[in-house]
Amino acid sequence: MDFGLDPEDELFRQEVRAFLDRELPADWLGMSVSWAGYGAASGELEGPVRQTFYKKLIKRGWPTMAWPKAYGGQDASFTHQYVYNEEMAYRGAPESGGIAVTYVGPAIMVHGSEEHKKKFLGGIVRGEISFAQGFSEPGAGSDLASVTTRAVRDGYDYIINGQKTFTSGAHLADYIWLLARTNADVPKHKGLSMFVFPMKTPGVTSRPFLNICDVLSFNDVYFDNVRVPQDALVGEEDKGWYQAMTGLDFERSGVARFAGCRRAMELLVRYMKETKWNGRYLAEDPLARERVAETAVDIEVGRLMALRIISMQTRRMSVSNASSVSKLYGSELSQRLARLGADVMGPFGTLTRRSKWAPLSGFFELAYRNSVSATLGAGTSEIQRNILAQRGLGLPR
Amino acid sequence: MDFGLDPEDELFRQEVRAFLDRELPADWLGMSVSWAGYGAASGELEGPVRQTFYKKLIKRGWPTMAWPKAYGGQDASFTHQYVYNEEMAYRGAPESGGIAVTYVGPAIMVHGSEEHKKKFLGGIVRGEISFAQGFSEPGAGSDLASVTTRAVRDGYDYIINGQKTFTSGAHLADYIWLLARTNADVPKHKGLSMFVFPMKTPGVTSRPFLNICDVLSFNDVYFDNVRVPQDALVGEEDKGWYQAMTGLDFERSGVARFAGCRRAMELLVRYMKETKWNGRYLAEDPLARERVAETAVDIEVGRLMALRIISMQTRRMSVSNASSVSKLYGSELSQRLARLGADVMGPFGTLTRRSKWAPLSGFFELAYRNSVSATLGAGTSEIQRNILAQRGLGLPR
Amino acid sequence: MDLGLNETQEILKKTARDFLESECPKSLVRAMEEDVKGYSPELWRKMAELGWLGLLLPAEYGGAGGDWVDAAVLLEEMGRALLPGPFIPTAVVAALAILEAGTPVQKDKHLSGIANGDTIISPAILEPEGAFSARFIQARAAEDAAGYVIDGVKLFVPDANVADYLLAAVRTSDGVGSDDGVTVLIVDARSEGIEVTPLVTVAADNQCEVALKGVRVSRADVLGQVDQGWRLVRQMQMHGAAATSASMVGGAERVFEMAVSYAKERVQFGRPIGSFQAIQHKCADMLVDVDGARFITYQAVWKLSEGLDGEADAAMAKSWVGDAYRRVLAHSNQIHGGLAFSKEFDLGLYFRRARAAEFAYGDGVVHRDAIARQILG
Amino acid sequence: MDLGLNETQEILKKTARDFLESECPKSLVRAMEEDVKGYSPELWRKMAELGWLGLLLPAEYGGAGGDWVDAAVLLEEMGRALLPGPFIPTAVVAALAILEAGTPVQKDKHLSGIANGDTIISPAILEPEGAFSARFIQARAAEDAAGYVIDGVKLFVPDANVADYLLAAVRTSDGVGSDDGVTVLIVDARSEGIEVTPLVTVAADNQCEVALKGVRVSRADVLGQVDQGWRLVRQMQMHGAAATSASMVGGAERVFEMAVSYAKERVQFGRPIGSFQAIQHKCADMLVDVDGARFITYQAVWKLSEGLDGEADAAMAKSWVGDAYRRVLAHSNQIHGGLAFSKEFDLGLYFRRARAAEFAYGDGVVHRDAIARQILG
Repeated sequence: MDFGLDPEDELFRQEVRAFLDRELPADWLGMSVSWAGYGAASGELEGPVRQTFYKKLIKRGWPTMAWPKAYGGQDASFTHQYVYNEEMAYRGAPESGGIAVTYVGPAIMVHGSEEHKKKFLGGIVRGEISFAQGFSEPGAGSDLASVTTRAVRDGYDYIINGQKTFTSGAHLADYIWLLARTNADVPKHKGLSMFVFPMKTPGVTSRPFLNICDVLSFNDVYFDNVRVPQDALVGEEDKGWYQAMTGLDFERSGVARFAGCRRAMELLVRYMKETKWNGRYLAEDPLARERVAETAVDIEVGRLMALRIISMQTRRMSVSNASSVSKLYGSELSQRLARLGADVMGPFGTLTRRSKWAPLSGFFELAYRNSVSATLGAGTSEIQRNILAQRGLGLPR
Repeated sequence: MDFGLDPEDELFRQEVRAFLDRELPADWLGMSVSWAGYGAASGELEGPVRQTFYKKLIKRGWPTMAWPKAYGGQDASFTHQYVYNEEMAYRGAPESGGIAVTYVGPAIMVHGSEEHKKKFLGGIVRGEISFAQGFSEPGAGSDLASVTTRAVRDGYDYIINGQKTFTSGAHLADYIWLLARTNADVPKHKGLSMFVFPMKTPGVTSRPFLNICDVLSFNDVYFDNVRVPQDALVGEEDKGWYQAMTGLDFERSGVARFAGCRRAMELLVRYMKETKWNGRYLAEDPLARERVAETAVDIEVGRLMALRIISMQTRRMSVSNASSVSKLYGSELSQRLARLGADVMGPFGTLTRRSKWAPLSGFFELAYRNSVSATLGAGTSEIQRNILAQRGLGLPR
Repeated sequence: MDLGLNETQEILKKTARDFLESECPKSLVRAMEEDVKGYSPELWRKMAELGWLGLLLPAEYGGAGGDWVDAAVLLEEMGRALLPGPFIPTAVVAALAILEAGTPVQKDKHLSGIANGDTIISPAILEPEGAFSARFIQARAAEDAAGYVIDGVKLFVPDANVADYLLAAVRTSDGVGSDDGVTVLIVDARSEGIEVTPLVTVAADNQCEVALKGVRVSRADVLGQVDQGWRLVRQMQMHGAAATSASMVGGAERVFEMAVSYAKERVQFGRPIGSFQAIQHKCADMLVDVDGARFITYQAVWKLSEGLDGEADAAMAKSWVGDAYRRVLAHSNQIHGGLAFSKEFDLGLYFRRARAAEFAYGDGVVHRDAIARQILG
Repeated sequence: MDLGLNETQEILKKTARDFLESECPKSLVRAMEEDVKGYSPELWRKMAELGWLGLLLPAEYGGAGGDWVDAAVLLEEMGRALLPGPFIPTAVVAALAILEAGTPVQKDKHLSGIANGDTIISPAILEPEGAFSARFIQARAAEDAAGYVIDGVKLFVPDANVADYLLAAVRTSDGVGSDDGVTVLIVDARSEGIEVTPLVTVAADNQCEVALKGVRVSRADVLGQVDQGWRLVRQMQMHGAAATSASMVGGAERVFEMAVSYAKERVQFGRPIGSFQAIQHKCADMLVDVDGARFITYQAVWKLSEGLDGEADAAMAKSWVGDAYRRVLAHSNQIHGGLAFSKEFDLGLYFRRARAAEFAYGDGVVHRDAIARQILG
């Protein structure tokens, strides 16, 4: 048993830390509350730092470090990825790469044609192209396999009709990565296919809408007789569901969430030590002390759940159950933490970043709102529990 | 709107209080933790007071006050019943009557023959006979309708075979009130019948077993070719399920639980004010103060849930949903309260009544154990939630 | 003993619901979030005409002579409709403070205006350093020949940007006892030296910072007794807490209803999600919470109606309802899935309003502290 | 980086499970609840033969030279089996205290006895007035020419009725700093003036009151330094907390497994109850809790194995595991229905043991207080 990392991982950690010290503004608070949910990650909140910072990451190849060298990556170990994700999240650094790096690229490596690889992988490595994930529909949320967006063959083309929703960043993306129904006459999981094509394709319109964090991230995306060439299909027709569900060989520990929580907790602790309310420092309030201690331990437990996953991945063990544990636990923890932070501030915790009186520039207020999405996005807590019970524990359906 | 009781109810309250002041020993603590669950009510815990005290209640006719005058009762209003149940529970007085009074008697009034009425009702009013409720079976708990104990006609008799379990007080009871299957060829709810006959009938054996409160209350009861006469059948054959589920016209508010909670809370508060630990009074501990305040409000909310039911019953409104709300809420509240009381005492809260160091004679330790049964007995919390969702809110099955 | 509404109240409830459904649709609620005034003067006038603004005032001031239970009925519906505007501060908190502590002149001057919709008055109590204790009233009113001169900062003043007057809790002396030295002054909100800045809370509910610099007030504008105003402040807090609880009950009930009907309609995996036990159990828990919230609030307003001491009851209500509403929202969010997170969907409006309401007139921690003092000393 | 067990540990785990399944069936556990000794000397001897009692001791004292991770593996299995007896007090807490603070003579005298099963030693720390702070060590040891004379009362002393020696934390001076003045004495448990009375906890786990009246101890029996013993006491508490956490992990896992298999077998409404979502979700939550409990405990014991400072980690483990175990039990109770409440069914044994374990070596409140001091000052 060894809870420590190898020396080369620790060296790499120093390298990432030095980079972050150098490249992030000295007073960097950032508004990264992505530990708390899925709705507040946005250039709008991170300001101009994001673009220049991202270019520097690209230069180091860090966003795609996990990719095979053959595709421009660095074949980084799971522990290296872990360290990178942990340090980035711990500093609240602007996020990088998104689904292009973590999901689309790897899927293309596995299921894409040579042409797909040529067309997309280099651009992703260079940070030049972005993707929106067109999965959820108004009628297909938790029950994702019931998507009804249709792709019908027409000669060498497909004609696509339907609607996606909660599509992150579609209004900014270059391409859409779309799950659509190609066969309506088979059980629902067996008639889906994956497509990739430009958002600019005629007939595609996206309508971004605000989430309750006041961030414009999600979209309704409409497909009105969208004609795409045959090579927009990725992998085999009707195998899209299985392709979408294939586990990819990445760090899947969820460590970023827990590192973000740790950072948020440290911000809170500093605030409590510096701030008087009702004649004493918040840090002296016994009820707040108990909750802070409890939540700090919760965060450490989460970090270990993540570390455990890396330990398993390093041994090439299946981590799907452990990942569900980390997601379920982490998302509920982040809600508690966001609430704790906002509660501790009393009425001041209700002030948004637009108020000069908002503590920590409204960090916890925003996290509180964002945390609504924590247990909804990427599989609701109910779905995670179903999965753990049925797949993990073998309970009958 | 009026949260107060009528003057005659308040007068009656004074009468009950005066009675309790007079008839309970001055230092009466009792070990009545029946607010916390279903397993610790027992003569063993209440000692010799119980018998003499109960005789005095019988003399006043209070246990059967809700019964019609025709059957020896007093036609008491719901508010009178409420006051009586509240005061008795608030003082932790030894319990009275049991299912004979609250359930069997009224069921006989509605479904029993004239002979049944003559045979049983007077004895119940006079406190002379007791009953055990033979419902649950090893294979029929939450799914009560699936009982398999068979009653087969044999001439003018029935022959009964099977097993009941978790039968309260069967080892002490005079009669068993039994739900048995008389027809196996119809849907399960439609083939059940209700029987009553002496526990001494040949072929009936009961095996009492301890619960985790170390109280001998539950029994396995075995029926081995038990021959009972036809008039052991109560009501119609095959209608037993519907008879069993018929709401009876009694106070169903659950106020006794909340009054017991209030009493327990007051004991706890007094203990906290009198007891120093780690150099200060427990009453000064900020974490305990917050939990006490929170739980005290919870108890008041519960009392109002009960009062609401009386208000509805007085208006002859259906209270089945409100009763489920009171049961569900009250049982979970009582678990929190038992835990709070035991937690506040630190390691001393783990000491049983057999230890001279046990605070309040082990009252909260016993309550903590008993509270395991709170959310299991009389319909688990899961069943209550099912009922509220499906019957109360009309959610689909 | 009767925990239900009487016939008049049932009619008031129905009238209020119908009126607010048509006059206060969610489009208005959304518009008011961006509006510089934060409420609709037109709707305010209609509410005056319906007698709502003077509900708790006697007929001599143009009021309807209603009691607290009537007010709670109305407040529930307002909470359900998410009615924006200064109803609680003006028509409940300020109206009752002036009615109970005002001189005949003050009553004549202000109460009819409240009832007929001409006057908006808001309590200005909280300050940057602390709250809910007299010692944190640090805005000072220095006495001189002409009256008082106020300097200080008040925060979380509801609707100060549209208020005609503020009921400002200020320090007029250091006092002997810990609760002494506080005076409530009726301050003309347009006085020189007052600067109002919106605070921008999560609820976009028009709470303000009010900076007072050399603001002059005459002796005639002292509400109640000089240096003895803390009791009045506590009463305002209590009234605000009771009223806010009632409004939260209405909001919580609506959030619960939305969840139940969505659970019946929304189909996933080939069946309504309301048929899944995880959803059913959440709905059952919401039912329990809404029931509990309603009756603990009713008891508080009933006591106030009867002229009984309702301070402990209001504290119980505010703390319990705040927690219950939070639980109800968490369940309803979970049942609604992504919709809960979309700003266009109404649920988020309730979520954001509930967060502000939780802290208005004291959150659970504050009220439980008061309850603990009562129980444990 | 590797969070798993090594091969030796896997073998130890399997051996321990097999051994305890056959040697420590629940019938023994139940019998020991009523037994005057509260443990089985025969089983104790077998454990000595297996090297368990000396697991943490070096070979020179007949120990196996194992580390804390090995011990945790064993403790998990003991918690799973609900092994009665003084393993944690003797083979972990006392063994390590003497190993680390003892004189060569003390080590020679006591450690081999622990390893070979001849000697039972128990820490006697808690007193009636308070705990977990040096100032509540009020049992006084007065010095005289011959050594010390102790007067005082110790509570919650594990297995004092069968102990050969007690490691008693006593006050030898008032001290200058708040942690000064405490000394740990090795007290012969058969000394004149010692009266041992069983306490009868919910767990029937053989905790005792130890009254000391004029009990004589020689100078040679001071463990560590006079007046500077509080650090050693804290270390004993930390070791006890880490070991108890490991044992609770094993118990929690078993309680969880029982629930899952019962959910698969038990049929109601025509299907296994494990097919109901309410049951499934409880099982998923239990899985999360058991996972979390295990790894927060592993980190603590790993740090202790590495000779790192594990005090904060042990506090984290003990507080988190205590809460997790409680949640797991609540769910398992609910899944088992009435069985959970029957004394004949094993689940109640775990429920009762967990309650005592929660308070052994400090409960969550105590440990979180320490964590808060570290984080917030």
